[in-house]
Amino acid sequence: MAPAKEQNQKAFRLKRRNWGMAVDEDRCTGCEACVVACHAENNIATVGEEQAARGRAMHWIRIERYYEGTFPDIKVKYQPVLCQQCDNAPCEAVCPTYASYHNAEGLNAQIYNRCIGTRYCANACPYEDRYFNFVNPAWDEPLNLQLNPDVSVRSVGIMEKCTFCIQRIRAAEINAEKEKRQLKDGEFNPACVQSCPTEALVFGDLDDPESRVSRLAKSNRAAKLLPDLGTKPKVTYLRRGSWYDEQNT
Amino acid sequence: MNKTPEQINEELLLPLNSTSWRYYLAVAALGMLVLVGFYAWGYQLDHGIGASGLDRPVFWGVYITDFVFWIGISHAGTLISAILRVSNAEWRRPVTRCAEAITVFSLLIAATFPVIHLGRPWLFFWLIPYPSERGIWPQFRSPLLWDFFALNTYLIGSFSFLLLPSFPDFALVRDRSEGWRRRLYGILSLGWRGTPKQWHRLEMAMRIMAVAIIPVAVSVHTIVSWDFAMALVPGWHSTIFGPYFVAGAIFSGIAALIIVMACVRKLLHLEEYLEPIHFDHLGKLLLAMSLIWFYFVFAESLTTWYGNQPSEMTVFWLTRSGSFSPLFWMMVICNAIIPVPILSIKRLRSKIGWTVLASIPIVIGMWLERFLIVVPSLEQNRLPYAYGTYTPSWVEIGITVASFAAMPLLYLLFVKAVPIISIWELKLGQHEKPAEVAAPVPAEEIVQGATASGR
Amino acid sequence: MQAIYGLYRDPDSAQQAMDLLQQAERGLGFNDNQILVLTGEPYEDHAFGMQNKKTIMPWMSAGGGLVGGLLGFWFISFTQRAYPLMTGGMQIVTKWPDGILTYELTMLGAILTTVVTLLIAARLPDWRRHVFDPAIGEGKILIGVTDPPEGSQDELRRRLRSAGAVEVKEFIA
Amino acid sequence: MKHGVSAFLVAIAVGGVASILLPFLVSGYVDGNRQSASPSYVTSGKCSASQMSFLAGAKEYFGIYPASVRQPIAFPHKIHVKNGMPCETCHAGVDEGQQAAIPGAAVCMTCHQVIATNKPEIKKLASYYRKGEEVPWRRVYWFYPSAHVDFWHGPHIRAGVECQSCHGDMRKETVAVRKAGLNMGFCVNCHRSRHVSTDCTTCHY
Repeated sequence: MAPAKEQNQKAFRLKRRNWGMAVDEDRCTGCEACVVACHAENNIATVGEEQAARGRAMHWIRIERYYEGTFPDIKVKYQPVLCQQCDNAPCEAVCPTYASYHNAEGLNAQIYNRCIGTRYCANACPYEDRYFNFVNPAWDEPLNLQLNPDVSVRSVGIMEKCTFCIQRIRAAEINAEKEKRQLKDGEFNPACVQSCPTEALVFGDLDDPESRVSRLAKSNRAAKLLPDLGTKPKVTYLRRGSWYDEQNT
Repeated sequence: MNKTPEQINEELLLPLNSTSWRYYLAVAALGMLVLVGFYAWGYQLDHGIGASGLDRPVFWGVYITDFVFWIGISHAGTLISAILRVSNAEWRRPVTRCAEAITVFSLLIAATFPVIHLGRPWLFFWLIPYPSERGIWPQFRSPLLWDFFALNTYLIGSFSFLLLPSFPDFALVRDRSEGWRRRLYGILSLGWRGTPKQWHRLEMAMRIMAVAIIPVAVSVHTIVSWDFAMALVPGWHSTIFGPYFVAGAIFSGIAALIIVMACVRKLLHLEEYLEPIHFDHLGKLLLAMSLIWFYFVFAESLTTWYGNQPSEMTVFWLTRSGSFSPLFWMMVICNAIIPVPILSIKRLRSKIGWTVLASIPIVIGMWLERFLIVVPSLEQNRLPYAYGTYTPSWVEIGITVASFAAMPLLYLLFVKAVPIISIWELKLGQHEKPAEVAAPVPAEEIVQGATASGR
Repeated sequence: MQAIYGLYRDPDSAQQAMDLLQQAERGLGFNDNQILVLTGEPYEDHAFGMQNKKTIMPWMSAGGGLVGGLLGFWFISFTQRAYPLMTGGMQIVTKWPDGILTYELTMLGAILTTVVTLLIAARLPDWRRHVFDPAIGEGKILIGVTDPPEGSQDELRRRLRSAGAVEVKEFIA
Repeated sequence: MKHGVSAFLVAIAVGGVASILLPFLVSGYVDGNRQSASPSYVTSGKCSASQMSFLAGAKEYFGIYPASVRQPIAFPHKIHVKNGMPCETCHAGVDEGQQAAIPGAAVCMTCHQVIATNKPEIKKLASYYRKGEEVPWRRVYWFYPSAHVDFWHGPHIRAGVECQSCHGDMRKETVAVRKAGLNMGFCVNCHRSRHVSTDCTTCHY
């Protein structure tokens, strides 16, 4: 029997957060460390050559490369694209089973066991950042031993996408609750943010005016991806000297 | 056509009573094709949706095309039959049941496609709002739920619409057969006797149902169109989609009805019941729908082109001059360029062969239209980095072919069990003999008659 | 159950038989409800096919639609509040989509009520043995009297025949 | 000939079902490398991706858990609890983190070097210990992988949830048996009554 711990029942409530991210495109070198880290952290299946060639590769974060100018005067622009965790997410309302919905932390959550695989959300997502398990994922020995036990393994027919590493958020929250304190800015980070060598990615609470991410979100370099769609994304892109500046002054 | 009730009974119940070896051959051949479809589906269940040609970003493909197409075909029946009933068009009498059966069967076929299409089809029942220990319900904000409700309402409605006027005919079959068939039809007819009260209530119910089913049919295809129009996808997010889909559905529905009627006429020897005048009338409707369809295509193209938004224009040019242009122009040829001249010329339209010739390309063209709505928009959605392509796999083709075989198969089984022309309604039309039934005398005959009489 | 009936080839003689029976019912001791009419198709333009024209079926259907719609709207808004989850920045009870579903359920309610009302009004299903003659399937019209009073049979036969019956028959269950 | 129609109907129905099952039968679930659409792919724990049998898949689909599990040693919980041992003594860490520990043989032997050494079950334990092996305890409580649940013991213990609300009264049990169905309704009802989050991502990720 665990002794009832009366004192703990006096509600200690964690402050509600509004998670967001800032992506500094001027810092991104396109090294794809975030992509690898994301795969490792979130048990994202590698589908193999054949399936990848058919367009079924899954990367919750991907580096989009755009080229500007004509040869030899070419500039490559890297744009890490991950789920934008939209406040007005087009993917959520179309899901018939609430597998995709918006939670109180502003996360655009994907509940795998509720997903029946209509793939409507993936069509509705203008950022094309939802990935579907077209085949049952398999890990060749011994790769199955490196799966992260904190994250469930999705089977065939399930839609998946970036969660802002919800398992890390939950672990940090449980730790903070155990120590009866509020979460500190930068106390934990999603795998992509943690692994970024140039600190191009910044994660934190958008409601906290002191947090790095909320200050970056108010920067004059800040812009959103596809802002005209009114999806209210929570990922901010930072870039100097681009068409963003003209559109978002 | 002027026949005694005995003749009508005998000729219309003939298909129920005698079966040729050709019938079994046809059922076996179609059954084999359907089995191929079942095999393909089993293969897909085993391998996951990856057995289809779908990929990222084309998450919807042939299955959704088939779904929308078959829902469209379903508008052949109940809607047309209900409109003809409400408007009291006398020539409807031999057509109605033939048309209503198409609705029920194509809806059943259509309803399987969303399930086939699911990534985890064994959980399809989560679309049904039933109380569970989880305390969580389906999400009614999703157009797929609207689909579920609309489809069910339409299926229940058109099934009742088909069933209610069948009771007197079942009673007729009951009285003219022996043994197990007598018992079976006795049960099916619910003990119908034919008292004035029963007749009056039946006619009243059919009048109410006809009025109720028209808005349901319109709403069903509108809601199917909203599956697309609700998503922020270039080429989909359009207000015109509701009426556009309804018009397209009626269009393909009439074409399918003409083909089915021609087959039924030929195979069941109903030449004296389904006359050229019926095909002529339906041909006129088909012509009108073809023009309306073309108007919608033009309106949609014009507003997109004039608006000139980059993401919309990407999809626009993909279909008009890009990789999908052969399909697009084939669709225009099938849906407008071939049928409009044929159906405009009275002499061609009043020949059954020609109306069928105009209808077959329409069915193909409308399938292409649904495909061109679903796929190109997904191939080149907003972010250029995520562009993709799509080619259907053998599994998708097999299941599609099976669905096209399932329709005639179900129809063949149906004509064995139910008189394909509503016998009592036909007799009713006989003893009233309104003027509309008679085919108008062609103008040249009048002229010839006038010259012959020397005037 | 017992009945005496005549089969008529055309509606006019059937109507004549009907009139003859109605003249005789006071004298022979039976009433309107015992007069039986069976036809193979509706004869709504003839008086003998006009029995029981009164029905509340349209009102039932409208009422069924109303009930369906109200129940539907209640059910949908209830499920949305039962496990409230936000999607797409919409409110929990979303009026526009609920309108669509309310509409569908209104129509479903109307359709189902119509079918049920028809079955109840037409007394279906009823597989018990009743007065019946398959000849009505050949366009004959059956006019007769069920459970005729003792001693009236001969008079009834005479009257049915005098209206031009093809055949006068007796039905004994 | 009249029975031909019904014969065809039956044949189509049987053939349809058979041809759906055919690929499964042909492919065979014995072959471990095949990709399959059966509802699951993991037999125990989150981290193995081995193929499971059709029957196991069906059990998972219907949420059927084995109620009791045959353990290598008939461990009597009731005696230990009666002797005043709190759960945390052996299931260490349950109030801290995610999982409750299963004690190693060495932990048992700290007492059983001297207590009840002549009992047959203790002799079994001692023999495991002498060989340097752990007792191969088998798991009683788990979630099927298709539930995609990540459960933490710690927050529940800290919130004062009694162990027995989910695991039954161990004062009466020998080896542990699965007492609660632990389906979503069980969890959500408790969460609702205690006014804690019923957000899906509280448990599912």
